Amino acid sequence: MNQENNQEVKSIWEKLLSIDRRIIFLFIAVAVAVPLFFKLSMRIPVTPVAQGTYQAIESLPAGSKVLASFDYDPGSMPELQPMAEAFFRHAFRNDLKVIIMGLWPQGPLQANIALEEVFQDEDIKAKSLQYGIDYVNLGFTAGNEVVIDRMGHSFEESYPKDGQGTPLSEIPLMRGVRNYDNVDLIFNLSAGYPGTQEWVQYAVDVFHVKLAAGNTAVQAPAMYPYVQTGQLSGVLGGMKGGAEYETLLGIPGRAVRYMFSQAVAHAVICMFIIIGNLAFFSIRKRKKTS
Amino acid sequence: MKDKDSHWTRVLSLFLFVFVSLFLGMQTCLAQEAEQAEALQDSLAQPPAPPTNVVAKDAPNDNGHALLVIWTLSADDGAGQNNVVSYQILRSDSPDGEFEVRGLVPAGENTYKDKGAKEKEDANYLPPHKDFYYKVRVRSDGIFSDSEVSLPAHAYGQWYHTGKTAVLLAVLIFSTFALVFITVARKGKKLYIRPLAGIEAVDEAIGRATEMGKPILYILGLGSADMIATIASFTILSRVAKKTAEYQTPILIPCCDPIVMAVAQETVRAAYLEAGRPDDYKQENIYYLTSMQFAYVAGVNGIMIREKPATNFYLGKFYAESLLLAETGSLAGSIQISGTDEIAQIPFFVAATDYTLIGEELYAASAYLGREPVLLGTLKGQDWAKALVMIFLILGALAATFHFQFFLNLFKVQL
Amino acid sequence: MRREVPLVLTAMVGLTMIIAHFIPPFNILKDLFEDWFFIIAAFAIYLGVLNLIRVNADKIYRKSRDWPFGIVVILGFLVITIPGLFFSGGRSFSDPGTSFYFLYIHVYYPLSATMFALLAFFVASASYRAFRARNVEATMLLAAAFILMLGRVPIGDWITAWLPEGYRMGNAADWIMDFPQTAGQRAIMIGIALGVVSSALRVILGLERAMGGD
Amino acid sequence: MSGEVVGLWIGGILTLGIFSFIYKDNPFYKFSEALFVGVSAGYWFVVTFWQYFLPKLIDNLVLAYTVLTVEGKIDYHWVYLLGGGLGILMLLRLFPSVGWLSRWSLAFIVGTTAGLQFTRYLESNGIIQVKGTILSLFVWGDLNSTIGNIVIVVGTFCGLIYFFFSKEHKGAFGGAARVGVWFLMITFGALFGYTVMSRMSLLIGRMDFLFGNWLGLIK
Repeated sequence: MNQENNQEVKSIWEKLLSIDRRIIFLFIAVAVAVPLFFKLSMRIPVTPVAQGTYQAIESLPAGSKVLASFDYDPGSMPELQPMAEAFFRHAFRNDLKVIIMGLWPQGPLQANIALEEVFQDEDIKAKSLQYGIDYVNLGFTAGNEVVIDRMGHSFEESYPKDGQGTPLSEIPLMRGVRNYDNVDLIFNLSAGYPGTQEWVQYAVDVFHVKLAAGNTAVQAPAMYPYVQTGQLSGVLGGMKGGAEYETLLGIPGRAVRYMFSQAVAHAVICMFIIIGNLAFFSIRKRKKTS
Repeated sequence: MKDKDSHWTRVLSLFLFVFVSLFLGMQTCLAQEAEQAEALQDSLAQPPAPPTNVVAKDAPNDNGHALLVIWTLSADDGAGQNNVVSYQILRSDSPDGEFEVRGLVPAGENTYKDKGAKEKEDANYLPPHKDFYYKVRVRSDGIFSDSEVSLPAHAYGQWYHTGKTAVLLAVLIFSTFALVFITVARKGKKLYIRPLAGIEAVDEAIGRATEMGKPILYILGLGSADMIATIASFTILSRVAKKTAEYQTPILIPCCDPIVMAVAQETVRAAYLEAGRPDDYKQENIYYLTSMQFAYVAGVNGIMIREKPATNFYLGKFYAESLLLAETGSLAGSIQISGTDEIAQIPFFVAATDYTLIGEELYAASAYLGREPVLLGTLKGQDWAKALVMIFLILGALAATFHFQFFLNLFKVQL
Repeated sequence: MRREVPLVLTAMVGLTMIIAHFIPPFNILKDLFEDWFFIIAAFAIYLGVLNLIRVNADKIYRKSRDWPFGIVVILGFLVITIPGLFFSGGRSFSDPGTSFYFLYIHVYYPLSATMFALLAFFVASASYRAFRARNVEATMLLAAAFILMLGRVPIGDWITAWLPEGYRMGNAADWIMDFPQTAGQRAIMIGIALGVVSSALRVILGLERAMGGD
Repeated sequence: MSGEVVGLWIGGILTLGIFSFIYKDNPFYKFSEALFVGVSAGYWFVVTFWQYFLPKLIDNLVLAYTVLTVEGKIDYHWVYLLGGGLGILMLLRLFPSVGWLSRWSLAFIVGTTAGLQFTRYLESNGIIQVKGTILSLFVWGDLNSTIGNIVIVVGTFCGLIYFFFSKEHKGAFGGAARVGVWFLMITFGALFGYTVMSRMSLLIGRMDFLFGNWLGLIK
């Protein structure tokens, strides 16, 4: 198409389309960075699926045990870390006991990063939470869905020791926790495989345990069928999901702050698609008429 | 290739091997006789009223290391004095021996699954075929009362998980479909597969390249040679290469995996031979670029800008590079035909290329072009399974609309 | 030996896994196989690492193009491996405060996160230069994408503020996600499930050519 | 404290290194990328050592050995030697002459995964999804659910027709397939939107790091 017209004088649209892509890159950089400097709080609309995850945790009575599986790595930190922090704030506010684990080697580390952040809060400091009693980090075990499957028989089989090398039997929180029968909810933050889909297939469908999740935006749409069937209580999708969770919790945090940037970036992308298509169609029309 | 019957005998002997040797071997460890404990009960009237009818029995559908305890709630649970807080489950190996606490459930619940470990070394080991006695202790802030001791019960393994019948049926139906069609295809019967838009466009695209005197670029993706998508792509490549040989159009294949490159060279060489033009085959056009994702993209984009290929094929496993490749190709004005089973990348291909083979269509295209009995057979099997699913959907929706509950129960999978 | 052993091994292990799904006593074997699976998976990772080192050492030795970056790869490997294995408190190597943790937070994390962030720029450029409503299908795709992109951030609700509450772009995005999207995902999901199952069947029966079957 | 500062600077400089790629490919980017490759390999090496290799293999063998020396019994934990053996076969791939032996361990891995997937996919993504689609097409007094349910049933049905390869897309069948494509396209549109959302979020995270944590310009 283009080759035939190379000699012709370029129209405005053609010139516009052939601008250096670095100019487009600059647009995006500005669209994302500048709004960060404004503390604009936006009203975050809450989706029913995010409400589902929030309710699943909110409805647990104090003292309930939540198994939190952190299945992501730093690559997805901007999307999932705000959820992780909001989750810990939520759990500790409601006096839930949290058992942390990870199917991704980096996952339990991400949990530690989130904990460090959450422990700065005054009201959580006041609770003087203790490792081994209020929360425990079992660390990572390799084996993907096989780990989930085996934990259905016994946690100890997959995690004989916690992340620090203490045998599970010596951890007060783990006393009486043998398998999924003894936890009230699984909360899963996932960025791919293994992740929420595997938790649904191997834990929910086999051992009949309740599951709520937070996912990266890329894979959240694939979880909707599971929410509709009830295999999954709810799903938080991407940074927006984190912002929704923070809004529901009433503790606006980083995700809410980032939403302004996100909104501007989306608008810029939509604008690019519109301009690009206008150019495409007007060039095509001109060619047809000439 | 071996003769047709050999895989049947192989499968048969494997089944025999697994079933007979392992199955019988285990039979010595686990006796099969099953006996359900009977109910027992009178109750003592003490505040809070003790639970009654404590029954222990083997927990179903496991391998014999768990017991199920069921009781009738205390009369004061949710009624009467309404002071019940929780139930404690205690176990002993003799009716008047020492009872140890096994678990705790909140008020209102009347079952507990006492799961033990299956390794002898484990402190929590629960041996199968050993009798245990249970009692349930109802607690209300500090005071408690015990139920009577249950009749003995023992755990044993089951031979069949009764909740999985629907799944077993599905396994059997699907395997039958697939095996029947593979056999039919091997007998040489033609199996129909509908034409696919992206594949129909191949000839036209190659013709266009010949007219313009430009090469064709074929990208096999980032996948390794054993991925289904890559294998499917090799089959399509073989057909495309045969056409380019006939039209005498050069085909460029930069690869990002050395093994993929080797297979691609073999495939193309064979295709040129088949087309009767072995001398036109140029090995140097099929080469290894680099295995780093972005470096590979940069390399391929360079080729697109320099060579301005008439047609680009992107068939195989693609990740984030999909949009980078499709963008450059579209700017270079090439016709683009794409296909991948990596669902997250399909939107970008649909938006930026001319034809896209969506997920399964890629496999279908390879079966369509390759006519390999195994692939054709399993694809047919999948189609029939899909037809069955569609029939169930329609019947199910009608049943649900008119409230025929029995139909839903067919799909019951016990969790 | 070269062909038969792998085929028999695959079939045996695969069948045991399937049988264990229906016949609980087989779980004993299944659990053992799963443990071996972990061990082999560990060695598979070592294989990948060794290969990487070999390729880069080779590159340096032959002084091929960009060989100094081969040194960087090997240095990067050593920089995290040595502290991780010897100076980070053994099994609790990943706790906050260890040198492994420091490297994870300040080297591994920024690199990995930024790699993915690069894609934001490329999406922008592709959306401008290549994403076209070239046919009905692509138009529907872009329209749905628009509603989602705008409806998931407050902008969508602002520009449709003239519509009654409950019928704005945010609600449209919710509706798309809950119904047509769920339906489409499900069709794909059932299709993929059948695809995975049939490929598993081929593998177990030794019919998959890539696995050495016939 | 100063360690933190050093760390922030390392992180900041490496972030810029990767970002410099959008201007053009350059040695600074190549350095950061090569470092990334090395560090991830090292990361996996360390993690597998402490969390797969030690507990799954060495610990079990040590246990078997202890039982042997203390009680003089051959314990069943010795079977882990077989697992370890299969693992070592995997490494033989590095030596071309005996590389074919690695197919044995690969066969084991492939068999395990295939066996697990076979039943799981049929159950979770097949039967349970079909069950979830069995919805009432008419919900009394609830227009929203009625429409929603019809959309799900029709969409799933037509989507499956599109992926049905044994019949040509003509007539009513072709019409249904066409509707199926529309549903697929809406799904891909949603996926598109969410993917853009995801990529932007990552960029926001890095920008916040650069301007906030590192340079301290955002308070």
